[in-house]
Amino acid sequence: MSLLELKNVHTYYGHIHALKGISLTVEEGEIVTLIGSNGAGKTTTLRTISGLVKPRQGEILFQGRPIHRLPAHEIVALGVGHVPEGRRIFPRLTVEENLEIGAYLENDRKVVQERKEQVYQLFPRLYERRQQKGGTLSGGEQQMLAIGRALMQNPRILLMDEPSMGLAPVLVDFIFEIIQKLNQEGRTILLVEQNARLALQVAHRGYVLATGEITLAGPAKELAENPEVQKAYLGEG
Amino acid sequence: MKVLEVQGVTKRFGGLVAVNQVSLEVNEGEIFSVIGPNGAGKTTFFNLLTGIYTPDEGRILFLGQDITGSTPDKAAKLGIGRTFQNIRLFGAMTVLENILVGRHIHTRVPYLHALLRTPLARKEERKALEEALSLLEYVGLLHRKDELARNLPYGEQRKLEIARALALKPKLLLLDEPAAGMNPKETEALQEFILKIRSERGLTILLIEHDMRLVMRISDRIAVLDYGSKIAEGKPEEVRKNPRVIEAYLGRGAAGGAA
Amino acid sequence: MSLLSLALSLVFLLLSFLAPNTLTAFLGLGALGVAAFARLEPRVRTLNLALLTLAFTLFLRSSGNTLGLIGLVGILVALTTLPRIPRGIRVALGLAILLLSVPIAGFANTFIFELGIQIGIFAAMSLGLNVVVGMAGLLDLGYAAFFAVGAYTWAIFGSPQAGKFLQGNFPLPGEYMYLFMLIAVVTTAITGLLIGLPALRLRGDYLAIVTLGLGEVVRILANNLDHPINITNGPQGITPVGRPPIDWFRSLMGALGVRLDETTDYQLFFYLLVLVMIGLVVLANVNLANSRFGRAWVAIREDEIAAQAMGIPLLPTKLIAFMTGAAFSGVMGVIYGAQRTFVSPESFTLLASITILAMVILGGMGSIPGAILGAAALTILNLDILKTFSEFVRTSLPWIPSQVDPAKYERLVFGLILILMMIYRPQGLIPEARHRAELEEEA
Amino acid sequence: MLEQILVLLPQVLFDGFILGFIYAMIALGYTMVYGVLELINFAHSEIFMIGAVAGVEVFRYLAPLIPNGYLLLAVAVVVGAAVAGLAAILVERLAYRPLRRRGTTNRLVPLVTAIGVSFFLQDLVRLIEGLWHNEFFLRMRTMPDLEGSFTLFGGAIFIQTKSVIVIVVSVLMLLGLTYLVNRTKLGMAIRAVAQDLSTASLMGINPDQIISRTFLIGGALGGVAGVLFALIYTTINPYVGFLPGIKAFTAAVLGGIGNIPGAMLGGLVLGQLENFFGTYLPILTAGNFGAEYKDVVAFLILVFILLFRPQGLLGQMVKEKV
Repeated sequence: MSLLELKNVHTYYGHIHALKGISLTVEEGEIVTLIGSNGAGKTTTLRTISGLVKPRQGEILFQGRPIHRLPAHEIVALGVGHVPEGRRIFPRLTVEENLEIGAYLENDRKVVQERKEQVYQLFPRLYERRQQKGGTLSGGEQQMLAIGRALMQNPRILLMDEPSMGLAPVLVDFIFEIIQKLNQEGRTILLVEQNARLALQVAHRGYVLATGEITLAGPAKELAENPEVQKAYLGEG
Repeated sequence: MKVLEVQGVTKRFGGLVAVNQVSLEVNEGEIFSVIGPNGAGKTTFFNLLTGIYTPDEGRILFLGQDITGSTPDKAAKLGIGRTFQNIRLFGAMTVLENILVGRHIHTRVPYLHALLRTPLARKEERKALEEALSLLEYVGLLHRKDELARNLPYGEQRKLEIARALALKPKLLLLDEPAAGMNPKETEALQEFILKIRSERGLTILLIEHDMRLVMRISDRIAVLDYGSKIAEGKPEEVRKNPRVIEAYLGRGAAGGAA
Repeated sequence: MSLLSLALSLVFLLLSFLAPNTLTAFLGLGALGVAAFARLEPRVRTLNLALLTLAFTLFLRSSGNTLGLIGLVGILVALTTLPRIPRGIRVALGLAILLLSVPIAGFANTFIFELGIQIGIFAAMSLGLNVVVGMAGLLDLGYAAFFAVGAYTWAIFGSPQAGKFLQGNFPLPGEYMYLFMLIAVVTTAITGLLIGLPALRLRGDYLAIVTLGLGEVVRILANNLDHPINITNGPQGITPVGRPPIDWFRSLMGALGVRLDETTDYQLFFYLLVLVMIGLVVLANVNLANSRFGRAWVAIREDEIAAQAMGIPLLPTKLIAFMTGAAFSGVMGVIYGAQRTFVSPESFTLLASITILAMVILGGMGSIPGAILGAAALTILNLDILKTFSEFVRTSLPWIPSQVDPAKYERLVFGLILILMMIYRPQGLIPEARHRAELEEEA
Repeated sequence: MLEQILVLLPQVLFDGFILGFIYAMIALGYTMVYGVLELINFAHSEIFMIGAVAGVEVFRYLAPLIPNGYLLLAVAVVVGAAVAGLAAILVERLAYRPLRRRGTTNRLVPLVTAIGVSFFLQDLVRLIEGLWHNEFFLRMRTMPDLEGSFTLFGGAIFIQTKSVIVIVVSVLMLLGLTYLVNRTKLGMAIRAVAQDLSTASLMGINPDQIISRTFLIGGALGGVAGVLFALIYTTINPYVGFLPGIKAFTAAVLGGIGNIPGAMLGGLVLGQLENFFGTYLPILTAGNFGAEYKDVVAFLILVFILLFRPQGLLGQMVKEKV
C-alpha cells in the first residue's frame, strides 16, 4: 500500500478544468517531485490532496483511507503537512506563535516544546527571531518558518509547494539541503518545484505535469536525462 | 524610436524590495521579454508600468511622456494594453461585450446621447459593434461571440483577453504569462499569434513568460529579473549563456548540461 | 396540458362572474402559474394570457380584491419574460392591462388606483436603484435620501413653506411641478455627486455603510432644519404640497368619454403620469444598459482592475451611475409629494431605502421586469396583504395582543425576504442573464 | 462662552468615557467578525439590542427574588451575554454559513443578508415582546442600591454609581478579551483564521468552529454592552441598536477594522468626540444647531476616516493582489 495515492483526480476552478485525471503514488520514505510550467496544475494537485479544493471526480487515498471528501483540517489531523505556495505564514503572529499554531492539534505542552526545539535546531535563525512578527521576516526566513510550522505537526507526509520561489541561490541551496536532511531522517516528501533541475537532483521519482495532465513519470535521474524534459523545463535546446 | 523607457524604478512593500532600481528601454516593434524566477518581481514591474502601483523611486516614460504614477485608466488611454497572469475577463459578460468594453475609450458617446440613444449614439454603437466583430473574426473567436466569457475553455479565455487588450488599439502590449497552463501545441499557436499581431498591428510587445522555448524563440531582447533587480539583459543567446542567469534561474549546471 | 390549462383559465373566467372571492383569486393565480410555467404551445399560451387578462379585469372590477392586481402584474411580467409570444400581442395585452384593466378596476375601487400609483412610484425608483446596485454593483443603502431631496425640492416651493425663508409669492402655481421635476433631476444629481464623491472612492462594503450614514444625515437634516431657518418644517412635514391643474386632462378624458369625479380625476391623472414616467425610466435603463456606460458599469462590477486596464476611470464612471439612479429617485419624489400633498421625514428612513433594495433583490438584480415585479409584490404586500392580515388578526384572533399588528412588521417580512433570497435564490425571481450566470454558478 | 465650556469639560470628558466604553464593547463584535470573515455584520447592532432586552427582562422577573442590585446586575450581565452570544451563533449558523458553503464570491450577497438579518431581528424581538408583554417599549426596573451618586473635584464631576459600574465592567471585559485573544490557544486560532483562513485550516484548525466562537465572543460582549446601555439609559426598544451599532462600527473603522486594540481605542475616541459635540455644539452655535447633530458628526467622522486613513488609527494597509 502506498502512503499516498491519487486515482484519476479531476479538479475544477469554476469552469476551468485544472486537473484532468491525475494519478500518482508516493511511497513511505520517498521524495517525489512534480514538475511542470506555471499553470500546469502542480499547486492545484497539492491543494486537492490537502482538501483546500475538492476534486469533482476521482479518489485520494492516504494510508489506504479515502480522504478526498474530508475537510482540510481533518486531513491535517491524519498526518498530511502542507507548506503552501508563497509560504503563507501568519504575518501578525510572532515566529514562536506561528510554530505553536502549527502544533494546534497537539495538546501536550511538553511535546509541543520538544518539537519547537527540534525546529529551532534545524533553523537556528528562527530561534533568534522568535519574538518577531512573521511578516517582518525575509523571504528565506519565512520559508524556514513555513517548513518549521509544518514540521510542528509531525506529519507523515510533507507537501512542499515551490520552496525555492523568490529565494536567492544560496538560500535555495540551503532549503534543498534541508529537504534532503528531512528525508534522510525518514520523512516522506511530495515536492512541487519550478526549478526542475534541483528538484530532480534531490527526488527519487518525478512526475511531469502539463495542462492538468501527467505527461511523463519515472525515476528522477531518467527524467533529468529525458530530452523532452530538458527542452521544456531545464532551459535547454 | 523608444516606446518605453524605465529609469531606475524601485518599489517596496513594507521591508520587501519587490522591484529594485530596474532600468530598461523597449524599442518600437520589439518583442521584449522579462523573465526570472517566481517572486522575482515581474508582475509587480508590470503593475508599475500600468499605474496599479506607484514607484517609490525612478521614472517611467511612454513614447517620451512621463507616466510615472499615472492611473491604470490613463495608461490604457495613452496606449498601454495588458493581460493578467490570472486571466481577468468580465466573466458574466459575453465574448462580444468583453471586446466592446475594450473599445470603451474609442466609443465616443456623451452621456445624454447614450441616455436618449440619439443618432450619434446609434452610429457610434454600430461602428463599435462592427469593429468588435471584425476583431473577433481576426482572432478566430467570432463563433463564440454570444457565449459568456467564463464559459470559454482556458485557451480561448487567454486569447480573448489578448483580443480585449487589442481592442484598445494599444501601441504597447504587456502580456503576463500568456502561455501559462498551455500545452506545447497551444503554446506554438500562441507564438504564431503573437508574431502575427506584432507585424500586422504594428505593436510593441513586453512579455513575461516562463516557457523558455517560447521566450527564446520570439524575443528580440530579454531582461532577467531576480530578487527585484535586473541581473542581465540582451539577445536570447546572450542571456542563455550568462552565468548569473544560469545560476539564478535556469539552474546550476544548465550550461554544462547543454554542452 | 394545453387543454387543462385552457380549462383552468375558463373556469376562472366563469367564477370571476359568479363568485369573485379570494378563493377564486387563488384559482386564477394558479391558472396563471400553469399558463406561465407549463409546457404549452406558444399560441395556446398567448390565448391563455389573453383570457386571464380579461378574467382578472372582471374579477378586480367586481370584487376590488387586490389579489386580482397581483394577477395582472403577473401577466405583465409573463408578457415581458416568456419567449415566443408575438410582439404585437405583448404590446396590445400590456397596454390593455395598464390603460384599461387597472383604470376600470380603479373606478370601481379607488384603492386600486392608490395601489397602482404607489407601485408605479416604487417601480420607477427600483429601476433607478437597479442602475446603481444591479448594473454597477454599488450597494447604496441611502437611496431614500434622493427620494427625499426630490420630494422636498418641490414641497418647499410648491407650498407656502418657501415663504418662511424667502421673499416672494409662494406657493408657486401647480403647473410649476413639471418644471420642478426637471429641477429635482438637477438637485438630486448634485446630492448624488456630493454623497458619491467621497463614498464611491471606497470599497464595496464601506460604500454600503457610508451611504447608509449619509442617507441618515439627509433625514436628520430634514428633521431638524426647521431652525435656525425654517426650511423643511421639521418633523411635522410640509403640507399642502401643490398639484398641477388638470382641467385640460378632465376635458380630454371627457372627450374620450371617461367620466371623472373629484377623487378619481387626480388619481387617474397621477396613475397615467406615473406610467409615463415608468416608460421613460425603462427606456433610459435600456438605452444606458446597451451603451458604453452600461457596459462600463458591468465591467466595473465584474472586475475593477480589469475595467481600469480598459481605460475606464473608476470614480467618474461610478459617479455617473450613482447620479443617474439619484435623478430617477428625485423625479419620483416630486410626484410622490404632489400626489400625497404631504411630505415629511418619516417617509425617507432607512426602512424606505431597504424596502427599495428588497424590491430590486426580490425581482433580480439588473433585471428590468424584475425590478417592476419586485416593486409590485412588496408594495401590495405592504399596503394590502399585511393590512388585510392585521384586520384578520384583530377580528378572528382576539387573543393575540393588540401590539402585535402584522401591518407593523414590514421589517420582519423584508428582512426575511432578503435572507431567504440571498440563501436560496440570489439571482432573484426574474434573473438578468448576467447575474444568473454569476450567481447560479456559485450555487 | 469659553468659561462655560471649561466648567463643563470634566463632566463632558467623564460622560464621554462611559459612552466610549459602551461603543468599544460593541465595536469589538464588528471588528472580530470583520477580521475573520471580512463581513460587516449589520446584525451585530441587534445582538446588542437583544442583550439589552435580556437585561431588562432579568431585572423585571428577578428583582423580587434578588433584592441586591449588584447581584441582580451581575445575573443580568451574565444572562445578557449568554443570550446575545447564542443569538450571534444562531445568526452565523442559519444565515451566514449557508452562504459560505456555497462559496459566494460576490461581496454584496453576505452584506445584503446581514442587513436582512438585522431587520428581521428587530421585528422578531418586537413580536416576542409584543406577545409576551403587549408592549415593546421597555423600561429597566430601577434598583435603589444602584441609584446612588457622588461628586468629585468640588462638584466639577457628577458621578452616578451606575457609571462607575459601567466603567469597571467594561474595563474587566476588555482586559479579559485581550487576555483571551493574546494568551490562549483559542485566541491564537482566532487570530490565525483572521489572517489567513485557508492556511489556518492547514494547521488543523476547523475554521467553522473558530468562526462560531468568534461570533459567540463578539456577541457576548455586545450583550454585556446592551445590559449596561439599558442600565444607563433605562428605556429601550427593539430598534435601539441601530444608532449605537453604526457608531460602534464607525469606532471599529476609526481604530482600524479587524484590529482589536484599535476597536477599543476607536470606541473611546468616538465616545469623547460625540459627547463633546453633543454638549458643545448648541453652546458654540448659540442654540441654532442642537445635540441632534451629534449623529451627523459621527457619520462625517466615518466618511473622513475612510477617505483619508482607511486603515484606521492602528490598522495596517491591506493591498489587493493583482
